[in-house]
Amino acid sequence: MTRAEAFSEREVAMCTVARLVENGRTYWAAGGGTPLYSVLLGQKLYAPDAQYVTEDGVVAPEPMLPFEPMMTMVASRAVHHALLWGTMNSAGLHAQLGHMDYGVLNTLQVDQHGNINSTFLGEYGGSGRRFGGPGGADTIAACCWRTILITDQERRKFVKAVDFISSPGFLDGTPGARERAGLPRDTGPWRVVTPWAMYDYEDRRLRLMARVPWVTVDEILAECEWKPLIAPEVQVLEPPTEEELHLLRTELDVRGQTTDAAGSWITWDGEKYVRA
Amino acid sequence: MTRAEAFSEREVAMCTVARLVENGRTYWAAGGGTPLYSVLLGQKLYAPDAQYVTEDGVVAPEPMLPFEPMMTMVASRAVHHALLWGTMNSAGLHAQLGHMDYGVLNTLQVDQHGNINSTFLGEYGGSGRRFGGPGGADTIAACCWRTILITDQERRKFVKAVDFISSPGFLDGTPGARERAGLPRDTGPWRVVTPWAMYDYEDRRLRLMARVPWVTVDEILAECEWKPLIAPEVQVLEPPTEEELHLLRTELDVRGQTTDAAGSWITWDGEKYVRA
Amino acid sequence: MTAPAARQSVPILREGTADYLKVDPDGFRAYVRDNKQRGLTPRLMTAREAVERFVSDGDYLTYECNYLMRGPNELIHEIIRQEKKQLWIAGKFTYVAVALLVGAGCASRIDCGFFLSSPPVLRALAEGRLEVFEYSNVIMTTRLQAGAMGIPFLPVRSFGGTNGFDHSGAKLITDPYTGDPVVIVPALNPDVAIIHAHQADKYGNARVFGTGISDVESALASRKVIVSAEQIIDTDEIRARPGSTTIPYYAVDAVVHSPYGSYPGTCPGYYGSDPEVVFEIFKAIRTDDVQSYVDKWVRPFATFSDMLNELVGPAKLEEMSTREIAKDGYSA
Amino acid sequence: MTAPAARQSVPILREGTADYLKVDPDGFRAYVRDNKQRGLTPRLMTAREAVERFVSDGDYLTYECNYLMRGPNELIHEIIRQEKKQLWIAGKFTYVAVALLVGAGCASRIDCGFFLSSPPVLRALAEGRLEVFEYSNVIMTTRLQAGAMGIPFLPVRSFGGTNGFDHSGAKLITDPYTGDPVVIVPALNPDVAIIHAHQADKYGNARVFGTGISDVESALASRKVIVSAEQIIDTDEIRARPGSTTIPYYAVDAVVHSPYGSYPGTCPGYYGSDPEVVFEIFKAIRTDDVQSYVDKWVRPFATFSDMLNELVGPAKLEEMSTREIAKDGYSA
Repeated sequence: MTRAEAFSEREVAMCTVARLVENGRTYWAAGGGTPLYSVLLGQKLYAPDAQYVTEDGVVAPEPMLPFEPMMTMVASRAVHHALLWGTMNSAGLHAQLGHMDYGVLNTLQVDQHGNINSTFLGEYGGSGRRFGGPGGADTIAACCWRTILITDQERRKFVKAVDFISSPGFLDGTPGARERAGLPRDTGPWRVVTPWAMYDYEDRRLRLMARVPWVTVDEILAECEWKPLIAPEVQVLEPPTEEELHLLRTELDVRGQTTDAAGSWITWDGEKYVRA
Repeated sequence: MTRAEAFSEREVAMCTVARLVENGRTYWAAGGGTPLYSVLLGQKLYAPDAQYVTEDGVVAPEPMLPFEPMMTMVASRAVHHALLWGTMNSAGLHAQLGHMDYGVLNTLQVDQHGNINSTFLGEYGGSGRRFGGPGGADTIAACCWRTILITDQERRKFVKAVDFISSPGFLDGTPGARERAGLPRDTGPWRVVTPWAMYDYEDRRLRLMARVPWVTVDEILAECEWKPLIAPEVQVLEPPTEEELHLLRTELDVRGQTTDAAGSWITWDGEKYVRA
Repeated sequence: MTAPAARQSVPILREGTADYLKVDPDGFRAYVRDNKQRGLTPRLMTAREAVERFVSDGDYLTYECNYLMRGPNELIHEIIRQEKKQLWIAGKFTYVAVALLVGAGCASRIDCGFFLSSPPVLRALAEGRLEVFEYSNVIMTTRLQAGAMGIPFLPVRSFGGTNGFDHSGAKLITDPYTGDPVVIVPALNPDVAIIHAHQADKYGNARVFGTGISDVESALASRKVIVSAEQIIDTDEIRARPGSTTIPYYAVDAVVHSPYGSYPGTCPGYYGSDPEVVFEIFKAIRTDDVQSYVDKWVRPFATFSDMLNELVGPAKLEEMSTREIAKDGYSA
Repeated sequence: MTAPAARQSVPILREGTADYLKVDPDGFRAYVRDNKQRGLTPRLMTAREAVERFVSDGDYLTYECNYLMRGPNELIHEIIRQEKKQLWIAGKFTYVAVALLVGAGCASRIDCGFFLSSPPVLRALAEGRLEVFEYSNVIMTTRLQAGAMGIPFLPVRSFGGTNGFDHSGAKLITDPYTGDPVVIVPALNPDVAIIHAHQADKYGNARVFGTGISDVESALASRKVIVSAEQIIDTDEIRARPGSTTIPYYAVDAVVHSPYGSYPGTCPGYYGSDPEVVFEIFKAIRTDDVQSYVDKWVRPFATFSDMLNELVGPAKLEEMSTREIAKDGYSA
């Protein structure tokens, strides 16, 4: 693996998630974009026996890459040579039965207990801004065993309590809160990944566990409206490799729609990584 | 149509049911045997646009006749050239949704309210005799709009109250009894057909409405442990035709397993039909 | 058999407070009995006739897939052309169609699974012309599944604990079998479903190839069902492969022959999308200018095929088909 | 998000009083998480190994179709050969298999949809060696459907008012949406399902052609799943037609290559039944002489194929295949 010279922040997040992908596990990737690219990146480089499904009920496809614009589900290249063509309900039921190990999704806003808001910023029904709704994320966050959340490292995205719980985290954070709400036992948030950091949970509360080399813990905390817990030892994440970026740029996000959507660029100045 | 010279009692019942079959209606025929043969007879001779389903979820097949022994469902000749191959649940759900006009079934025992027993004769769990259970008949009797029941004209089969309700008729006969038990509105028993007679219902109570020419109302009543109501005018049913019997014997019940299983034979003595 | 007085009960622990389409399984059954054609009578007609006969102002409408992917786009265009009003939309797994229908003035209520939140929708909300009720994609298809089963509700293991739950028709009850809390959601039986299939016969026996969202559920759950199809095939073809039938004829009220009926979206295995026009509709929506899209692509034409002939042309359609190279499995 | 005190409740109007397999959706999920192989690891093995590993005394067993029609007969014979005991059988849409398993001493409880009531069964009942619980065929497949959905129960519009209801695990509740009475039935998650498919790959991706009873439901609802298949095909073939896959690999624990595995019954589209042997088993059952059938057809042979070679022979099997002329639709 060759350490990369220049990459975007979104690329960092996808490469970080890709390295979490394991053989012999199933992944439900929400929508298209970042979650699906991260899983495909992990499968192709690190875990060839990782299998994934999407909301349209496709099981373990061998997609014809790259996808056409916005055509990451249902379209023939996306569902190509799957093991089974199902429906949204078959995807939901297989997850409900416990067959999906990991759910991978992204969001607008996450809170200290991993609750996800993709519906409304501000007071619901009030003067705030309406967004698209949970889509498949609610089922993924409820029924997959572990949830991996991808988002940007921005103050307004890390809050004490989301304005609207579109998809469940640990809800109010009390033991058994999910079970009391009817959700399956022993499920819930597992990781949050941003271009700067990776978080896990301690007693159902968000905890900073790792950072990229070019940002400090303080810089990360400055981009959290609500401060997460901090692990005794905050690990340092490996930067993207050229192999990862090549695959990402030539086969996955070829138009850069996802990776260029936000965030600045990082470059290697010969001694260290610096933000452009 | 040529009036037939000789036929068995079971053949009479099937021909009578066949004449009830209507174009543009759907029929769920229980199991194989009498109900299925009756529907096929009606479809082929009188109502080519009558459509049928069976318990294995086959929709409107064009069966390759005759069936192999006991192979009236699932087997390739039975489901040949259907419009859809489904499952038991698809059959049940289509009926539950109201798509099945008529259910056709046979039974061991029927009571004054059209309740059906195919489970146990005698006190359940006691010294009586165990039978096979409702099979598909319970769903047919619950969810098809109208139920046509085929049985033999025997005292022990027509009782005040069945020993065990395997499949629902009008239950206790009170208005709304089916609805109070959770069954769909406006459904229930419609006709009972035997080799000697046809019954309908008046205020949810069994009523003799027609007889074959060669038996009297008194003879029929003598073969009912519990006496049904009697219509003001008991109609006389037409005897089987040669066309019906030819089809029945050459394409449907070719081995006579169903038709010869019980009942005596009827012959034309030149002036009238007589029981052999 | 009269049910005895309740010996026991299970608590309703929490309830959503939003309006939802009335749950009435027996009413649905009566509609089916009185209106569906259970004989093999041809039901082939034009999109205009199908929409005139089977889509009414105020109907609850579900469409399968979406405007970009195997959408019933000829039927969606016809609904806009006929200026249907006050539709309540099942907004699941959808991007632009909701904005299109809201922007064109056809829709006033949305059950939200996911849709592209965009200026036309936000403006309608701000002006009080639009109500949104909160679900998720799978909760919406679960509601359709309950409707397709003829039952009043389904238990589900998701949705609990969300704020969507509070703004929905869901309930949290104690499961009488396990004693654990479980969410139930109300059945959805739309007034009308519009579905684009790859193939259908003149009676409505339809085949969908590839993945889908809830084609069968919508077809069985809806009172009125319009199926548009790329190809009309002979019933003998249907009978030759009964395992390939997706939707049975008795659920279907109208069949519309609709080649390239998903344009500008893709019909998987048959043709790819027209990316330029896809970007055009996104642009129209982002700039709150649905009118210009409708005035260009819908209103000037008597039929969808007129639009295809005059604005797209055979060369483009041919290119869309030849670009669609992932064809394995897209046949009966 | 703690649920507030119950504001309202759902009356339980009537309840069946019979034992039923414990309803435990979360326990099922935990079993899946800890035991199912979600990677593409081969799981091809012999019937002996599959039954040794995945069928235990006391298991709740469901088999698909029945001994006469696409039955998993090699696996049923192996269960008898290994003298499994105290099995609880999903007795739906079945004729002779229940009598065979009861007569061979393998089964002690039956959930009844329909089975051939016969001397071995009646004697076992009389001698207290057998318990029967009352359902119907569709209620049994509805229970499997609930199990396959990972939910604790399903509402259903049949079964109410019957005496079967009283001797089952069903309940009559007031539907919280309509206020009308509705029956709910408990989910069924068998310990083990045995299913005979036309084709499968070595991972368990399986194809069933023709009609069926509840292949998918049993496969998804059961903790342990053994699929036997007439043909083992390459995974590339599965991938070439993903719409033809009936059961996904991650539900399957063992794949057994089982040509003529439904003998003496039919595997529709592949071969017809052997009527003489079908009559032979009916005769054995009617005369309460299951032992003689088992001693002739099962016990003497180490494997099912030994039996086919020694008692049936290639000419007979060939004749069964050539007699099966209704082949339309029995392919991917």
